[in-house]
Amino acid sequence: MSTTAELPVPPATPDPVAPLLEVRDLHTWFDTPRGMVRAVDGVSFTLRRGASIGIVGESGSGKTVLSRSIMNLLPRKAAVPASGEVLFEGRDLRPLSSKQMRSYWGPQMAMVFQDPMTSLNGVVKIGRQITESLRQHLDLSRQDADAEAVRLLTSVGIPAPERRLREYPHQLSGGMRQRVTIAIALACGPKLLMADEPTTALDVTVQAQILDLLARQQAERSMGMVLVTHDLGVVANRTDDIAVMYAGQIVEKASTKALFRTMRHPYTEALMRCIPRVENPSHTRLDAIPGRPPDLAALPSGCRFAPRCRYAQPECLTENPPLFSDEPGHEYRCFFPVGTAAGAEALERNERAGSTAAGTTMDLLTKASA
Amino acid sequence: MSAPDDAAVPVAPTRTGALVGADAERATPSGTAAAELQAGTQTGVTPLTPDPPAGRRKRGKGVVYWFCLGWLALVVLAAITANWLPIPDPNAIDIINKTAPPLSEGHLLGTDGLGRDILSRLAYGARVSLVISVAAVAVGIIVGGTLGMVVGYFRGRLETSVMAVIDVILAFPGLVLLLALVAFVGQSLLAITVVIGFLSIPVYTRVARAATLAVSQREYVLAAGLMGGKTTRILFREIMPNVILPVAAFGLIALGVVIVLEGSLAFLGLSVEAPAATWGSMIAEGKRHLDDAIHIALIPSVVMFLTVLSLNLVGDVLRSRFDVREANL
Amino acid sequence: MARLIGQKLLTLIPVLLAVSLLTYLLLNLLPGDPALLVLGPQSVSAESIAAVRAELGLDRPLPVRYLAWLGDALTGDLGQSYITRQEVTGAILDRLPVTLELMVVSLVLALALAIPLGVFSAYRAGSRFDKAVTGTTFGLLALPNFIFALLLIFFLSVRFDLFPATGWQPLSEGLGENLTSAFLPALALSVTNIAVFTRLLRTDMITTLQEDHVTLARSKGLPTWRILFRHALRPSSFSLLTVAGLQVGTLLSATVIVETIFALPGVGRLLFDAINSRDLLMVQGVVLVLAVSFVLVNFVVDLLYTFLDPRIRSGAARVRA
Amino acid sequence: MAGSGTAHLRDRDDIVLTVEDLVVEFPLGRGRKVHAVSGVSFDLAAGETLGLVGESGCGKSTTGKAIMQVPRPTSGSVRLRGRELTGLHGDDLRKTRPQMQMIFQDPISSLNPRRRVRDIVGEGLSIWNRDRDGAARSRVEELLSAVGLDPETAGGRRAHEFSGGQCQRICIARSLVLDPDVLICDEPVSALDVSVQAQILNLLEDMKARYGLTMLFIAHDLAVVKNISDRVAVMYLGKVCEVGPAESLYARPTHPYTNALLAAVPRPDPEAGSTSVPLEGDVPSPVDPPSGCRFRTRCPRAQERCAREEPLVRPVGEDHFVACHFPVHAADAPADAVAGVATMS
Amino acid sequence: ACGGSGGDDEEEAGGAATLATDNPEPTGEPQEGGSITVALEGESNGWLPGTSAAAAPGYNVLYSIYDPLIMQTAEGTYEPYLAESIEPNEDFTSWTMKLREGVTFHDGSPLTAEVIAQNLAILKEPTSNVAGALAEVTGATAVDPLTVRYDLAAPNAAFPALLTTTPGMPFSMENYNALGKDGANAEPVGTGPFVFEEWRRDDQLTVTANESYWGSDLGLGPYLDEITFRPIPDEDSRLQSLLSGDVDAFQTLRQSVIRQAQEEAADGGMALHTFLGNNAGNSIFNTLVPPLDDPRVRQALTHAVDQEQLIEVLGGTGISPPQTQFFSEESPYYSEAVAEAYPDYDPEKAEQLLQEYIDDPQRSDGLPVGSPIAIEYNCQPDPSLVELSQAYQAFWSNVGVDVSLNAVDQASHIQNAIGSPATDPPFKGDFTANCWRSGSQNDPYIVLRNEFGPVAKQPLNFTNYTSDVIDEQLQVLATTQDLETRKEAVEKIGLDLAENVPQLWTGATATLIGTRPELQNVSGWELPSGAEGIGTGLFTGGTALWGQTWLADAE
Ligand SMILES: Nc1ncnc2c1ncn2[C@@H]1O[C@H](COP(=O)(O)OP(=O)(O)OP(=O)(O)O)[C@@H](O)[C@H]1O
Ligand SMILES: Nc1ncnc2c1ncn2[C@@H]1O[C@H](COP(=O)(O)OP(=O)(O)OP(=O)(O)O)[C@@H](O)[C@H]1O
Ligand SMILES: [Mg+2]
Ligand SMILES: [Mg+2]
Repeated sequence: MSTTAELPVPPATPDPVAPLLEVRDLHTWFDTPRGMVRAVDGVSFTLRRGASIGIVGESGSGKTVLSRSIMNLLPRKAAVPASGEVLFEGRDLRPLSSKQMRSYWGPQMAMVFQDPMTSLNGVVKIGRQITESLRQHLDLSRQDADAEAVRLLTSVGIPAPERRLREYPHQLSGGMRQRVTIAIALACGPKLLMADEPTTALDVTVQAQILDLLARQQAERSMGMVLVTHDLGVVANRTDDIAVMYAGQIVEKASTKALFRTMRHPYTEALMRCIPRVENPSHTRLDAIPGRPPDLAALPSGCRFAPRCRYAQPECLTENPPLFSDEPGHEYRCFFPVGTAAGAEALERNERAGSTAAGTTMDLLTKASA
Repeated sequence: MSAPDDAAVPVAPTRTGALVGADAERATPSGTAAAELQAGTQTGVTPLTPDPPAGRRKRGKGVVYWFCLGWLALVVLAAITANWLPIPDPNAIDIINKTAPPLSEGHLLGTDGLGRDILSRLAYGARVSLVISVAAVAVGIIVGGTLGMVVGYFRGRLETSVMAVIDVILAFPGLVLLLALVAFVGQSLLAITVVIGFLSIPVYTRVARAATLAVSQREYVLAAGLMGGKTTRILFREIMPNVILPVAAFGLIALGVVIVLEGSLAFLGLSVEAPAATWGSMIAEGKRHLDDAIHIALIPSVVMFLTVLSLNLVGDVLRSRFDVREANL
Repeated sequence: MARLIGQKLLTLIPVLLAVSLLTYLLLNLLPGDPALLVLGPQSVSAESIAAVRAELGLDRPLPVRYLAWLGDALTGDLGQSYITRQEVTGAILDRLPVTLELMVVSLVLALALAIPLGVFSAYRAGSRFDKAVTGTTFGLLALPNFIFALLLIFFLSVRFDLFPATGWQPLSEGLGENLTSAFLPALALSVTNIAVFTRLLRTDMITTLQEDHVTLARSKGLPTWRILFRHALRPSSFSLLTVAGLQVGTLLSATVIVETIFALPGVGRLLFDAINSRDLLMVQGVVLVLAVSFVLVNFVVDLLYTFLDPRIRSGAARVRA
Repeated sequence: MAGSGTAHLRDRDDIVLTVEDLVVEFPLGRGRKVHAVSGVSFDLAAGETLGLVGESGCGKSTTGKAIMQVPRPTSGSVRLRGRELTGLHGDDLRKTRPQMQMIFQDPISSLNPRRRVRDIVGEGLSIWNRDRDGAARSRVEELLSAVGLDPETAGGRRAHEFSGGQCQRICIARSLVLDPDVLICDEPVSALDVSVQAQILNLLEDMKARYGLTMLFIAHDLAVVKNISDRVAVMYLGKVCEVGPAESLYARPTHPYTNALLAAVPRPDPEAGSTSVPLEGDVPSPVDPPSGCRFRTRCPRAQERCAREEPLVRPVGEDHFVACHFPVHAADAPADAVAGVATMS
Repeated sequence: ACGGSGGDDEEEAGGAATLATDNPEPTGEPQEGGSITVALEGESNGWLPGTSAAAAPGYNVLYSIYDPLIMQTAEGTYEPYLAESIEPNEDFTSWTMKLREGVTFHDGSPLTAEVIAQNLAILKEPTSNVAGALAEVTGATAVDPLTVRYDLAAPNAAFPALLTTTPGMPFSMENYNALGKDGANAEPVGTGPFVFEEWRRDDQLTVTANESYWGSDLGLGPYLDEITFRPIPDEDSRLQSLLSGDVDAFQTLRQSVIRQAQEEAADGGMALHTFLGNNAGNSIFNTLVPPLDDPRVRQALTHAVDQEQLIEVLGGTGISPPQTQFFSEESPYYSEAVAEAYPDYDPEKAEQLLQEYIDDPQRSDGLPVGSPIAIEYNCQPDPSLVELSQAYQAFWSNVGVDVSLNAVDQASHIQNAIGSPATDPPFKGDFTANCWRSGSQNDPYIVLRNEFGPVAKQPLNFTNYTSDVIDEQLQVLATTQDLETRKEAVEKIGLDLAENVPQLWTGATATLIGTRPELQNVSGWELPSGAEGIGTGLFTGGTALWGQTWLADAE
């Protein structure tokens, strides 16, 4: 079948000045019996061509929904038609139908999922899974597509690629499978790669391999990459920028270096402190964050982190902080940022009172929960 | 289950001091905290569930679901109270008034080929149809379910041999068994129920076995063993509660199947002995009058349809609630 | 593979033995004497009954009869009918094509309708189309097939004269003739299955459509039909396959009704008549053949699994559980 | 690496659990089998926490379960306070259950969704009929409070009403209800978020102190293991490669595999720089593991000898043992160094 | 019936039945050619006389392939058909039959006296299902090549009647010897108007015109080229098959289908050939089983039932009249006196009789005085019979009898009625009350002897009822051909039966052959002598001589 017939809207000619991806005040809500789940609630960021951004956050903070919203891959029925724009090379993707999106998926933007076992089709041979998008979008003949697939598998470091093409996913190890999904994503040479927790299901050593592979490919092909993960350590030296998500919002965003140097949001700080480090001696008490993230269907007014925050002040409970910025590119949602005078003062006040404005005892927050 | 949702407008409830007491994770008795606990669990645990209709289906189905439950309740009620209802004797033959159309005097739904009141026969027929289906399903569940559970838990040679027996039952034409049994003991309600129940054992064995296989791999079963729990205790305390629901949800749907099956038996003259009314035999008797009095077959068919539909829809909803896949029947 | 098949076939033998023994016992314990029926009321007398019993071999003890029957059955000889005096093997072979074709056509019809219905109602789950399909399938589930069969005859043959109302045209009369005569009965036979298959496929398909590999396929920019039929259908069809295999057993009972109404010379009717006339050897033979077919069909289903799911083929699924 | 031997077993009075030469194999049919655990030995002294790390599928869980005798190990010995468990059957084995308990990776699937928390936690007491004068109820309440749940409200609920972290707390409470001597934790925090992980790790430390537990802590995250363990054992494909006190093992990883694992730990520090890709390839199949040293197929230091000869565990420091012909920090040591000669002092 | 041809009703009076007089007369001259499909209720297990257990539908096939030696006329007398003549000796213990010259079987072998004698030997084998009927025939001797003498053990004035059905259908011995019994059963060779072509069991049986039929010159057909007989068991789909044009004729015994067919025929799409003969539905009582061994109970049960309503249940109102005896009003043996004596619908009388029994200290069931009567009623699970049983149950319950209904499959039903030779008396039967069917066009002697012959020797005496009156009168019937004497004898038997009611009547059964209007002469066929035949009443009804039918517009 000819593919051209199925591409009613060829991608508009890229706007050379527009960034590769610009997300503006994106909201994705789900109308559920429990109430309106505000999975993504006003997210904005920009990704330059060839650059990479890491999106970090706890489970349920909306990372997957965000990445799928950007890809326009969410089932339309579930999500409430939401506000915001996702500008891909200057063109808003949100209003596009999935038929129209088809010309973007593959050649323009592609995605790698968390679990390589479930994201590959277990009953279809590796070869066909790679070549079908090649044949769909690039109109290659079967032989050409196969040759291209071999090239792709080689580039992601799979030995004996010809043989692998004829195998099924279950015949490959987890790491190889994830490499295959990366090869599939890279097949049509996308300008943007979304990787949603691509290593969570993998072993530590394999995880390092895959992350390196992604970083290398991204640099080689100068693709934009959005790397989603729940582990700050994973993105620490593999992305240009980092955005920390909490309860559907980006609470802090900065270049990777800046973020680790001067973190401003108490959540980022807390997250950092609760990660056990190899450098620390055994039996080091960890600074756990007490409590749990709020229910996205019943968000508190005010700062969403306030109930768990050491710095919380009365105004944190009433007003959701807007994005502040004290150096270019470093934004955070906090009235009393860490490492600032306001922050120090707030902390001191709370310590004196023994509890935060949200009513949480300081003891608990500093000493971590038991 | 279909809680009205008026929180669709994003208005966040004002809430101060949400974290009360010493421990944030502690379940506080306060209502909001309890709700939060529950909801929070879902955000924390539920993997991304992009089942598009999941949310809506439940709400959309609300009306239909209640209608179905209502209909089932009506049928059960009619069956139970048939004796006291102001309806004619279901077996009172009035040949002069046979094949009277619905809304005839004294016969709301008309009369059948012997002039018996259809409404009354429906009510009394519900009894037999329900008894057969409930009892047959119960036999299937109790025998088949237990077998499947035991076999799924112990595996090994026991499993191989039991499943071979199940294959024998499956491969044996049910009709032969039914005819044979009917010839032996007559068309008693008991005999027919037992045979249908017996023939459905394989299905429940499979459902229960599949569920048990899944459940026994759960670590809580292992944990109970590691506590020092005895096998019977594990089977009945840990496994059964988790197996019974999928099996029962399946049984609910099977009720409908049995009701229809009884109709086919009636066609072959193998159902409960006359004059006891069953829905199936009413339809089978009505087949003779399809050309001149179609309502005789039509009315019980519609009643059967509504009942089967209701059972299936309710079963579906229950099943989705217990999240058991229809697979591996 | 050959070894696997061999092993599997071996395990079937006890099942078949059990089925045949069960039938034999059951039928021989039934009240009634075939001799009486052979003779008819006019000619019965103690002597004539004894003569007939001797002729039919009914005077030998039960175990002897069973073993003799079993021995012959192994050579393909299922004996001679008491009532119709036919060779049982021949009688069954005459009827089997009809019933087999009926079942195959009905399964094909059911699948041909259920697959697109199931796939699209899963794809559009919750939509009006889905609701309509749900309603219809439940309606079909609740409709006794003898009523459905008569309605089909009434509308499609008497009213519109599209298909013959009754009767069978063997394949020797031409494929077209044959299929027109098979269509209505097969359709009547497939009502329940259309419904069951559609429901089953819909449920599994909804689950599959939620899986990441479908999203991945979407994110490759593949057209919807391709995703539905090339990617999602196969992994969703396992329970469908199992149930279709098991339905073969149920279908056999249903063919009795359909073959009676459409006056088809099939095995179902043969069985029913044989039971009703106490034609023990005929029943025994038919049951055995049915059991063998059932077991074989499910054996093929097992093989199909391995075809559909490469994981089963290599047995690798278990190592990396 | 990936060698056998029992040189690292200690001869002390306070050893609670000794695992010696544990082998677990799962038949695959047609004579093939999964060599899940192949000759693992270690011991646990009273009040000690031993961390067990290794990649997915290397046999950590199988080891843990084999100690619990589910399934019974193919060979080897498991001694609990000197009592051999592998030979015990039926009621004898059942009677040892209260002394040893296990916590699993997936907290949700470890809790029966149909039962109430109170019953789940109290199950052990009811099995062993320790419910005299409501003793059970107060014990359950004590434990629930100890793990940070409000017994009043939490007791009557079912598992699905709790978050993953809370479920893990319930599991911990359940495992402690019978006052076990040894607690085996099989990746109890792997399924949890970093923030909750910290809560649980802290809780385990507290519980250990409070109830005087001896723990075997299984995980694949080296940082987590280091945080909680006194000693650490590294496993690869069914064998132990390195055992030693946490500090020394992390400071001076001797086995190439330990080294690689440590390098792969993601460091939340952009300055640390991306560590070089430590290992090539994937873990071989446990169905037919490599000859000699099982790690040799991925080992940057592998020599021809590694394919021939299986390395035995030998000391490389105080209480620090390694099974490798060519250890990293012991390059100066003769490859065939006689066991028992401490080369690292 | 509305669509009848009308006309000479009066002249036909005294014919078989009122309904038959409405049957369409053939129009025009017979035409050759064309083939038809005939839908039958069922088929037989084979086609060799003595081996095949044919019922009404099967006789449609048998009469096409075989010729009966003797045939019944519309007047109820017996005349030669294939035979040329048949004469008894004085005491009716020996019958001499002359065969036609030049008759050959389909396989070319000639029909000779020798063949008849050999046939008889086969028919009298113990395993033959007509052995019982032929028990009194001691042998057949070929006197000369075309003359056969039958010797009987006892006088039988009605012997020729026996030869109208399978005992009188000559079959080719050549074929029999070549194929054996089972082979000849599956591939029959007779002398009939049609030659057996192919038989697919349960599907269809095809016969083609016999080009060298002996009867062609006598105007006995065959006109059609080919007939396909198809068994269609389901009553509804059999009718639908005719309506949809799949078949050209169908046959039914079910009253409600006849009524349905009448409605369809009103639109002119169908010609109806109905026949109302002696065939009737009834219930038989086992007079050896208490409480039915007491005539009061049997009378009461009969008084309790309103036949009109039973007929209505069966859908036969206006089609089938009530029945009071073995012979319908049109039969010469019908007796007004018996009709008077037969218990009428009188529930009070019934209750009174029952009360007498209940209060009788000597009551036969041995139960204490005052305890109610309980009986079991067995019937086949056919839908219309199920309704009928329920109607019986309702009537009997009305007068206080506790009735339980058993649906029994056909095989068991017959077996239960026959019983086993091991009981005392033999063939006592294993039932209390059965739904049943009695009465045929056969000679009264044969019919009544079968039904009420000596219990010990006659398994066909299902009711086990005998009486001196009957024994005596049967003797009379066996030894005279004089119609008046025979009528008297039949009447006496009828009165005895009406008083003792070993069986009660459900109502007459009309039978129908419905055809495409073009099909001619389905019920108007003739005998070689030119005498009018019994029409579709052949055998027990629903049977036609297809050899004499033709298609009006055959191309
Ligand atoms: N289709 C949907 N309908 C309703 N709620 C949804 C839907 N999809 C996601 N959610 C909810 O949106 C929230 C964000 O989910 P999301 O999967 O994006 O989190 P995440 O950050 O990716 O978490 P994880 O690390 O567990 O993958 C969750 O509360 C989830 O339950
Ligand atoms: N019941 C079993 N049957 C067959 N093989 C098994 C079984 N259980 C475990 N295995 C295999 O044994 C090996 C070790 O498994 P084990 O679960 O102990 O690994 P693990 O180190 O705990 O891995 P993970 O980190 O993934 O939990 C694996 O290859 C696994 O596939
Ligand atoms: Mg996610
Ligand atoms: Mg594990």
